[in-house]
Amino acid sequence: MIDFGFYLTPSSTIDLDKVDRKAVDDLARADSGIRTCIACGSCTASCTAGVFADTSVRQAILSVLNGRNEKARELLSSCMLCGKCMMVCPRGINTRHLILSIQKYFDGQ
Amino acid sequence: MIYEGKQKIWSDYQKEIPDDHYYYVRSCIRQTFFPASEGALLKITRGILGRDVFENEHHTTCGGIAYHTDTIPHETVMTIVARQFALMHKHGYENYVCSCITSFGIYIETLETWRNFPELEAKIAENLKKTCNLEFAKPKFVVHTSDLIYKLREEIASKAKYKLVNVKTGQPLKVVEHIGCHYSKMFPSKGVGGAEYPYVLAGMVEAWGGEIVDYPERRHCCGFGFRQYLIKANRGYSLSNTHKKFESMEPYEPDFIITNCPGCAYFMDRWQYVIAESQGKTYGENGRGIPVLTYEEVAGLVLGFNPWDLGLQTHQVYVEPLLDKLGIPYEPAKKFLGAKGQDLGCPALPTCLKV
Amino acid sequence: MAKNIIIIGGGPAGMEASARLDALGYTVFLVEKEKALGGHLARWDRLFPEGKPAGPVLDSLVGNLGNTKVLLESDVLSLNRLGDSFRISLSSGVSVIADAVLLTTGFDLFEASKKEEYGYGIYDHVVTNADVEEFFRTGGDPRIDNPQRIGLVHCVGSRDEKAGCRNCSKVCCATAVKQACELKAKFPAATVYCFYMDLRMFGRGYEDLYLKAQKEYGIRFIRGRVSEVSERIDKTLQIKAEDTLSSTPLRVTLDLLVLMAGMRPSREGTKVAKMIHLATGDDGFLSSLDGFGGMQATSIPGLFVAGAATGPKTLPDTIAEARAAASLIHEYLQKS
Amino acid sequence: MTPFYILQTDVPEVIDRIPGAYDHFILPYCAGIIFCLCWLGVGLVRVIANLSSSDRKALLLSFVNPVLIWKNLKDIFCDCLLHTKIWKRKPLLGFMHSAIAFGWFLLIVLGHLEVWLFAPRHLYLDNGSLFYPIFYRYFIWMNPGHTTLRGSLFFFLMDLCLLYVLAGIGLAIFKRFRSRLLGMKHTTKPSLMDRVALYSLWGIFPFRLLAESFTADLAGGSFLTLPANALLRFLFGDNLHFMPWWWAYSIVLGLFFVSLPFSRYMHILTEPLLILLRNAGIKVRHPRKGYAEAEIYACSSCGLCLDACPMNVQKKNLRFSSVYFIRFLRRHNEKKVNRIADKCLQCGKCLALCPVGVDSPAIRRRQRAAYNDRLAFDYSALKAPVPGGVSGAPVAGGGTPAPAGGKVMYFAGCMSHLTPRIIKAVLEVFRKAGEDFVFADENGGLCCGRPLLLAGKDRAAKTVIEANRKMIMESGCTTLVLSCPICLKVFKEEYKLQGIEVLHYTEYMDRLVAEGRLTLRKGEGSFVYHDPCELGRGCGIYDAPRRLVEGVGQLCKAEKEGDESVCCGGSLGSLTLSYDDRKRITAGALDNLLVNHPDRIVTACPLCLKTFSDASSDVPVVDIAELVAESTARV
Repeated sequence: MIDFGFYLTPSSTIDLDKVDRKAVDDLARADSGIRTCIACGSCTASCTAGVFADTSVRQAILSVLNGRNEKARELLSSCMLCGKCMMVCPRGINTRHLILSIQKYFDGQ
Repeated sequence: MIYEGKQKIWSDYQKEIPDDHYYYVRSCIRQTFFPASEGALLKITRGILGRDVFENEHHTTCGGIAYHTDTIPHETVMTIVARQFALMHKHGYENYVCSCITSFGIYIETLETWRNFPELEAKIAENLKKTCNLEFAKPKFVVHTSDLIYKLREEIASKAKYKLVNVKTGQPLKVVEHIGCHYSKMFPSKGVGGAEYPYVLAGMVEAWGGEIVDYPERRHCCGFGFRQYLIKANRGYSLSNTHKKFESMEPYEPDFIITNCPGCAYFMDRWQYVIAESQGKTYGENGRGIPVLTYEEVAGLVLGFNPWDLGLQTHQVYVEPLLDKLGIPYEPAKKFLGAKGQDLGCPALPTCLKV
Repeated sequence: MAKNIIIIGGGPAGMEASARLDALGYTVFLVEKEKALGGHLARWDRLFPEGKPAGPVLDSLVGNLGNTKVLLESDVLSLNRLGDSFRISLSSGVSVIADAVLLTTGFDLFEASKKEEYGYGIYDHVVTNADVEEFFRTGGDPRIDNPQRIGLVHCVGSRDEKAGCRNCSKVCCATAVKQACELKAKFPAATVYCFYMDLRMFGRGYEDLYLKAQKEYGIRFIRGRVSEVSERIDKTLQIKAEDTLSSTPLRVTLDLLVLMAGMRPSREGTKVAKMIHLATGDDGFLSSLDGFGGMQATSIPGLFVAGAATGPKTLPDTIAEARAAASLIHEYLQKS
Repeated sequence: MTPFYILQTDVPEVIDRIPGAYDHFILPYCAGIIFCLCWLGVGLVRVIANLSSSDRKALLLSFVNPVLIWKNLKDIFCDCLLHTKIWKRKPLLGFMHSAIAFGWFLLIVLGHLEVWLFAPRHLYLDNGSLFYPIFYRYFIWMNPGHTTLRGSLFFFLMDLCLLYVLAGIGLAIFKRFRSRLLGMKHTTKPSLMDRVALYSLWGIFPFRLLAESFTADLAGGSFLTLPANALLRFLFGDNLHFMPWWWAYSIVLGLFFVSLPFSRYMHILTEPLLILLRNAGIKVRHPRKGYAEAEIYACSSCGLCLDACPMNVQKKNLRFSSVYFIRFLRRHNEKKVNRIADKCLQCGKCLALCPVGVDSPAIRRRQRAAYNDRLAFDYSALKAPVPGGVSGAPVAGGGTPAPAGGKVMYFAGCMSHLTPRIIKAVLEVFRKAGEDFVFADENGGLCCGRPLLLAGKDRAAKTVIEANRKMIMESGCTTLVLSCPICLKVFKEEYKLQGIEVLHYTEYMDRLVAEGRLTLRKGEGSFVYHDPCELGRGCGIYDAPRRLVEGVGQLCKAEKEGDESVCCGGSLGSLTLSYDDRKRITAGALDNLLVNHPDRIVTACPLCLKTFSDASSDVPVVDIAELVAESTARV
């Protein structure tokens, strides 16, 4: 193989064909919030941990839907479960449960 | 794929292409990498089909590459363009044909700019007067050389010695067309068949007996993308774009690729070598790559030109298997002979990409 | 003597207005270019938000027509003013002199093939919202062949300057969500995506429909417009869009793509408006006197408008406008 | 006819009818009691073995601590025998429990005393000590004409006790069918073994009455058994067959003891152990083993927690009550245990009402931690200063500059930041009182860690607590005032802030009033005060907020308040409760508050405030801080 000094760049594209539908379905069974989020961003805006680290329930949900499970885990790893997001969610999503469900589902993966 | 649907769109995007009397300008890249293609164009239009295609030595680059790499301002480019048009006018022509897709895009964009901003046109005319002392003029028609060949495709077919048919199986060859981005993506009405389903190359392939295959990434850029290639740090993106296209077309097993853009012909050909040598991945039958031809090369082959006179030896992907399919005779020994018959020597062979 | 009223367009607005005016004792001529009444409603299977069947709604509209003289398969050849009255001549040879005219010419669905990048009419498995309704109504469409991955594109020919329509078509979001649920119910194993720019679920019960689509049907809503569709070697469709919520390009393979064709001014309406010199707006829809109190009136005395002829409307809006127009016409004829 | 009693003579009163002290009918009882005792022994060893070594040491030490010995005795007597806790809340239920427990206890004690007095050799194991005192009236005959006053007294006492127990049993049977009349809306569904034990228990004392009545003419009796004997004679004539009744008595006793370990009645024997462990200061560490096991078996399945649970506004949620949680824990039903553990609001009302004092909320937290504490977390960002923190203002977080200045620090907490009206009011009161204070998390702070603890993420909570603790300790403050009871609870219990007084702002403001630094203007309005779970049951603060409310208006009562206050439904304790379920709990809690038609609802927790504000359409909801702020003038 020859090293030309430039390489194929990995695609940033979300490939929905490769999304683990089972993970989404399992999580939806655990908490329907993963489906009912309307991406308003209230959770991220009010997040206590968000002041210190990149934390967002909205983005975590989206990441799971887009098959970026590791990113979802990262986005929630700094969560302190304070529950502000649950209070502000206009869809009434039990965000704390959803966060724990996502953490549990991808625990050790 | 519903063919009638495409036909409907093609019928919506008809472009007027004059039959004769062109002022002809060359392509910087093609002169360097595929000089025989431009030679073939003149040989076919002037020699075989008897058209008046006038060329004069005073025309220059259109400035497109410099423009797209942000090294010269728009106004400069437009003045260069105005000079080209003025030269055409000076020689009594009003039909302008260019050999390069980047140039074609530049000309169309410039004319549209002038149409929308007449004050800019006046300013450029003044620039032209000041710098070159030439009379400002606009062409009646601007076409790309592929438009011209498209216009003449049936005449070429009537004189053809070969068809784009596999002589062993009798099946039409499967051809992937690649249209340069600046041909119709910017101004769909300026291209034959529009932007989404351009017909300019498809029409030629159909006329000459081949079969067009449409594949998902057909619309995607070849990867040249000016800054993507020209700056080495970005070159991986250029390669990745090409890779994406080849991955997408691979299942269709095309016999060759026809393209109407200088950069595309070059990159789709050369990047196959780079992908093969750096990734170990090859496309086409037996790891020999998929030949990439310009439309003049294809026309020349169909008309029975000697492949080596068409410059097919300058391609990275060896065209011999394609010539075999077409039933076109060639002399392997003469492949690397110079203009005066001297032996130029065979270039070093790649390891992964088979020849 | 009963006064004559001509109503041009036999869709819901025309039928509702006819029924009202007929009940008030006028002689109503309802002109329809097609073979049957109903307009788009006749080609629709179910209605949002509850998914109520369109058939009974249509039947009741037709059933209320009373003594209305229905003139089917009648193109308007000419329409002009004669003093205070109007004269219309139709392709069927009929001419009528009327005291008032109501234009209920409705809308045309955007021609989805004009959005070339979506490949309607070119790719084997691209259909429109109207095709889906037809599929549910008649049960057959070779393009809808047990799809397991379905995408619905909102705003096809709406909110799209390049497609000639800057405006929202108002009904497509709710229709898309409704059809997404219906398709999921029909093909339970399917994964269904809705590609939207903004979800405009403004009406009563629409948000409930949206929630149901998310929660019960598991529809995945992707904020981002489909930019390019191509067909793969196995006839499936490769979709490119941006997931704008994560600012990332997105790709997916689908077995069926449904285009939510928007509402465009009807060709017939435009033609008739030209005959009578009624102005049209920049968007091509007929101009009413104003957008508030004069919604059903026009600049021409005795000429009225109702329904989607003056811009995208939902069915309830259309029926309400038809009633309003009937009452306005009655008032006009009482005065004159 | 023998005389009722005579003065003591030298002739023995009691004839040891069967000196070998054996009859076949005792076998069922003996089998039962031996099985039961073995089972208990093994269980006791298991519980002790599963305690941590430090807990075991604490237990041993408690046995030599006179204070604790006294407390143990008192608690066991009051809780296990007299059931004073139940008496306080539901007197009739209390009577029922004490009748059965204390009555039976007396019967056993008196029975043994009787044996000791009249047939002492049978108190030895080889002479039937296991069963002799139980079936004493079978084994002896009265020596006719020689009954002493002492003997008659025992006959009387025994009959009295039996009547006492029977009254309790009667009530118990009545309760099983008509529980509402005894003040319980819901009762538990008994399991099969519960039924076996229950019916055996119901049977024991009537059979005992019958058995002793049949032999009362021979073995003696008193006001209950002698008339019964006469009645039986009247009914059946002279030929009374007493053997079947003694068999029946023995069989139901045996059945009871065999089923006991598998039934709810295990609580009778486990509760004393639990009291010993609790008084020794032992806390639950594992959801199933050690202390928890003692709690699990000490649960009487009485179902008082069913009525206590705020989730019971919906009948479907009854299954998430503590009693079922404990039942499924006992049955090792992991799936149901997890579901119930996650559902709980952690309001603590079941614990407050539990007659046995089973801390089910704590066990649920242990159950949550069993999995959740393993979950990864990343608080590395807490170590770095907050990027671009608002203009260098103090921000609570590890590594960030600790706010310097006043001796009083105010920490609002996450939830107060969602209810800025509380923060605004607290700050106003601070200013009016002229307090020199520092606002720790004015520009955002860390969570207190309590929500993490509630979710069972103990390690994560520890990290957060450590970061906050560092900030507070370095600030040099001496008083920490909190506006969120959730924070308060964890600051008090877990932070170990030596030298710093941790106060809820209601306590702090109450103190300001007492010190004369604030004066409240009493207005016209009537207020109902909602005790937030974490403030009331959590931290035992009931009076300070009420004094403040009374200072500004008229305090009216809720239907249930104090330690019986109903959770607002907003609690962070529940991990799985849906929004719809919470809304119903909130509606129920509002109904509870509004029985006396107050003008306003007052609470002292941002979460309660927000939850009630969203749900209460007619009656405005305010925070005490707001009330105080609007009714205060600077002194």
